[in-house]
Amino acid sequence: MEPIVEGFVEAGRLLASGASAVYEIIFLSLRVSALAVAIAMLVGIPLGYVLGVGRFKGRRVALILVNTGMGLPPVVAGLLVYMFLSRSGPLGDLRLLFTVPAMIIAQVLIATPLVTGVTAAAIGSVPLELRLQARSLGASWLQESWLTVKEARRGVMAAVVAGFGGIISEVGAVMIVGGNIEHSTRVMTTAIVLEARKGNFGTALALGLILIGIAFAINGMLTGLQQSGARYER
Amino acid sequence: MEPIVEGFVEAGRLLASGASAVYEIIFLSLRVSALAVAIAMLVGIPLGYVLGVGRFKGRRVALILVNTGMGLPPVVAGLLVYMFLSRSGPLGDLRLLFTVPAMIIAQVLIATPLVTGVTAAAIGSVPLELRLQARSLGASWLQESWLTVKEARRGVMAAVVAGFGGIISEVGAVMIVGGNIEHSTRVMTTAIVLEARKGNFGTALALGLILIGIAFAINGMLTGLQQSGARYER
Amino acid sequence: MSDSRHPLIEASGIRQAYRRRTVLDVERFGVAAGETHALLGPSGAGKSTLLRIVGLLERPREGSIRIDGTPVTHRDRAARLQMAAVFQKPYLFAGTVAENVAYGLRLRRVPQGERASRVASALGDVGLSEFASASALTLSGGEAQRVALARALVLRPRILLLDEPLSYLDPLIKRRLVGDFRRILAETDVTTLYVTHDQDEAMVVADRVSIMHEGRIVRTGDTDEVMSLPTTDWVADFVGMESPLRGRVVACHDDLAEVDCGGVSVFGLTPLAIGADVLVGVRPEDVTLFAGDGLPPSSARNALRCVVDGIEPRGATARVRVAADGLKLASLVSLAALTELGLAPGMPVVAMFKATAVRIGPAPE
Amino acid sequence: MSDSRHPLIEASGIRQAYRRRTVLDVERFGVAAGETHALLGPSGAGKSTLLRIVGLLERPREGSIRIDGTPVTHRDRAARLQMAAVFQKPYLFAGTVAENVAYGLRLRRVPQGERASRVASALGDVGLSEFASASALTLSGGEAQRVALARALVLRPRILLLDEPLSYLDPLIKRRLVGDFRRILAETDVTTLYVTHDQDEAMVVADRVSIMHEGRIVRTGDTDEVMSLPTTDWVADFVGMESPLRGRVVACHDDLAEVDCGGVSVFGLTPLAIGADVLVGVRPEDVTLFAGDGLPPSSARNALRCVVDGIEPRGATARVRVAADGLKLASLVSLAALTELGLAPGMPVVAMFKATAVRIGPAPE
Repeated sequence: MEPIVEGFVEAGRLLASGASAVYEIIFLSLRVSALAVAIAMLVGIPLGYVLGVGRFKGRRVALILVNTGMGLPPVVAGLLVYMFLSRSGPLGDLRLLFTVPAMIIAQVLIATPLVTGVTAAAIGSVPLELRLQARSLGASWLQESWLTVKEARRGVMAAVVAGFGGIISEVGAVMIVGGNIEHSTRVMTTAIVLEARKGNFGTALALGLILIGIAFAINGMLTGLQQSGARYER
Repeated sequence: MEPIVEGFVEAGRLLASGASAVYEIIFLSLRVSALAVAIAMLVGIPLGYVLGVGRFKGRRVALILVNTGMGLPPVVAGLLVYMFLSRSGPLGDLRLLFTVPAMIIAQVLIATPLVTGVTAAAIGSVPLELRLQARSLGASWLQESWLTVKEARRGVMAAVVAGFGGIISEVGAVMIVGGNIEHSTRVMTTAIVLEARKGNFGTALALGLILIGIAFAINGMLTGLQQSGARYER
Repeated sequence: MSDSRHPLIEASGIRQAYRRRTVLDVERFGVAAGETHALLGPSGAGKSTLLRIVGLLERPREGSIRIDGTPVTHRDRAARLQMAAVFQKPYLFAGTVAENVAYGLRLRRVPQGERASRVASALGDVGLSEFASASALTLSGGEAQRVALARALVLRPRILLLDEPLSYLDPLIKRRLVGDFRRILAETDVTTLYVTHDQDEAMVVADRVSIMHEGRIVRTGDTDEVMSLPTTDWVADFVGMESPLRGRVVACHDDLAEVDCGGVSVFGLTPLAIGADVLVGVRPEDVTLFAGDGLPPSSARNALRCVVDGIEPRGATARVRVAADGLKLASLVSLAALTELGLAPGMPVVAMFKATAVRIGPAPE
Repeated sequence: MSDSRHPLIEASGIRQAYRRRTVLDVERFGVAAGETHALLGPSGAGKSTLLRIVGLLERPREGSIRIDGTPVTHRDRAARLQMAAVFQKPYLFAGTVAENVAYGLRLRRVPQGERASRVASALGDVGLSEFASASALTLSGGEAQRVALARALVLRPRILLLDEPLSYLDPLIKRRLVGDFRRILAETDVTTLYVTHDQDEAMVVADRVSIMHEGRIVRTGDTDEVMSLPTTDWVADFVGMESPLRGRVVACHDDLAEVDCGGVSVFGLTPLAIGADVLVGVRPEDVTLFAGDGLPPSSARNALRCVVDGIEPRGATARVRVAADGLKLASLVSLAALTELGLAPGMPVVAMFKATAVRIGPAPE
């Protein structure tokens, strides 16, 4: 047990001392994933609204695409982004490979289908009659949509939280496109893999504890948000 | 675009030729994840049944633990297993680190909470009245349980499929505890990361395509299984 | 079917289909200004679909809607702003009760001061003033449905759409609310379209009734006429009567007409002249049975010798079917009377009913 | 409350609480062999909880259940095997209709051959023979509920538990099924506990009724007595009557007793002797109103001069409340009669009812 205990002690020391190397990694992780989820929201929430609300031609195809995207293994998403950004790839001239923007692009690719899909489900669970009710009281198309999003707000928030949760703890994609370069593209998950394999349990655990903390916070939020489910029962 | 096209051509060639290196990796991935999900089922389905069925002391705590487990970032699960199995760890004498059993242990740790949680939800969605109905027709405790599981079978199957899906495309944990050793512990996800970074798009894509195929099959199954939802409405 | 009043809202040639299955096929339907018009029928008859189409909440596959004679569509927001709806479930929005009631007023940009006073008065009308600042999601079913009614009435709509507003409530609460609804609708004098599957509810609230069956309107008219003069076997069964009775006016003494119904004479009040082909109806509630075949002393103008055909217990009453030659009637008999008379199928009885209880109308071609 | 018959199943001192809120507090409750006993009350009264406890499907916090005088608990499978239940919704299991009906027989290890013939005959009883090999999940609501009934009856249970078996059905289907249930229950002669919130349903099917309110049984007795002799204002309101009428027998001529109710004489049939304190009840269905205050010619023994107190429309009928001195009655009047009489609050009327329609019972202390 000794090395494990030592690891925890070292982890506590690193976190308490504000060791800049550890915090640098944590802040980069948060920055990358927050930016990625923000972009995913801009695309995913309107798209999810449209998919959740109604029947239209092409809706089935769009839903299949979203589902496909939600099912895409992140490591494959990373591979695809890598191929496009690689020196000889179509976007190679942008020289984005092994940079923060590349990691953001990969995470946007992973998070957007998640945000879209969960938003669509949340919007779809608002009964048609509630929207008819608003319409019958004189709501315009825009006012009706706004009310629907407001009624589904917990589900939409859950979509965003789930999207963030999906990318903050992802390893493969950021490792491929970011390259795990120190002081540049090293995020929590890639750092944990590296430090663990180097035997640096202290650093790995320090980052792991923060990651667990974030995961639990996300979990707690999702549980809280889901407890509004029975709302339309009566 | 040229290198991407070349990559796809090479991937096709590798898959078509039955190149043993690629298929060795694919079969190892499937073997590890299938074994892990089988073990997760043995623990997760009975546990999920108990949690889904009823109120008892400690149920809240157990549910929180399961939720926590579902939220645990896989890379952290890998780190914990690594620490326990490392030469100086409490189980270091077993010499399991960087072996297939180590990967299975990590994947069991990741899949079990998933199988348990989804099973509990499926069992919980069988109405109490259906169980009372069976009981009122003379069912013993065991007969009632069996009927409940049969009625929730699609949800239980979804739990197993979701558990398999969660581990087959995971990177971090298997990379930490398996070590990505050629001909020994190299699985699809870790191979994709490595080959991509080496610029071997052909091999990476060949594995990626198989992984996508598996992910889509899982996705299709889950969608199909979820379409039995409205069953108790009337 | 003719109505001298100007139809405020009318629908023509309405057809609707979901997944290629026709669910609605209504040639003509209108609601006159000021009336409460009930759409009555079993579930799946297309009532709610017609309400949503007439209310411009859903686009029909075919057909047109006119308000005051002007064609409108679901895109005409100005037309929609003249209406308000209450559905089966209250569908309150997240927020307080007062915010819910204020929703439509805010959409209409009614100024804050007026808004507050109208919300307060609407909540007073439905007896929920003290709940104004409660969260809408904490109310009981009956309270929530009254808030939904206030939310619609506060807009002072020209047309009120009520889609089974009471069907999800407990019988005790329902009994109280149906009275409230009747009172409020009468006081506000709003034109109302009221969808229900419950005949008693329709008879309590409606001036006119349209009965729907399998997507079509099979009968329209004044409530009393529709509920006591069925035109087909299906309608008769649905409104709780026996087969339609056809006859011909053979004599008139002042207002009192003698109608020959296949050899049996029935007396009733009608302005129709001798020789007219008519439909005749007597509600089971108005038919009293007496044992034996001697005529008891009574002021009732009609006394028919009949034979008991069948008895269906209905609770506090039983529905007794009787036949005299080709004429079939039903009578609602209390359990005490059923026991006292010792009724059984095959027994001879006398069915009595007053001329004032007989409804006579022109026979449809 | 006294019942000479042996109670097949009885409960004593039953208390149940969920989340520390008491939902049931029943001192004594019994169902006699062969009877159909209805538990009647508004939703939330504790009816279903009592049924589940009596049916050994749920453990009460306190109290005991006896079958044939022997104490049993929810762990006694032998006791449970004597019962079968049908709930609000059919809750059919995945599989065919025949497999559903066979479920309990398989649990009882009834041999294949007998099983098949009993399933076939049970499906015949509910009129669904042709659905035997259909998937249970494709049936309509009414069909599914009949399968649920067959699934219970095929076990030939000693005790049948029916928990609001008709409440989720369409009115038209419900009207048909309540008759079917009555017939089937009468034919099989099984002891039945029937939970419902619908008085009419209870009156159609039940020999005896217990009315529940807020977790307690507030009235038990023969159906007719419970539904026409309310003991408290709440029960009276629930069964659709006015306040309980108390009186004293002041004269007897043969079977006909004269009861003084606060100065007003009511005549009815009772074996109770002069001087007895009694409850008196007349159902609104049995009271006829006449305009004015002259007495019309009639064979009815009771004719009381009253004043109209209030009118509540109920659909095809209206409920008219009248008062004579301290005595209050209600009368169910058809709409035609309401119009003809021109009834309005404050009008003098004569309320008539036969001595046979008057129910007299001993007053509770």
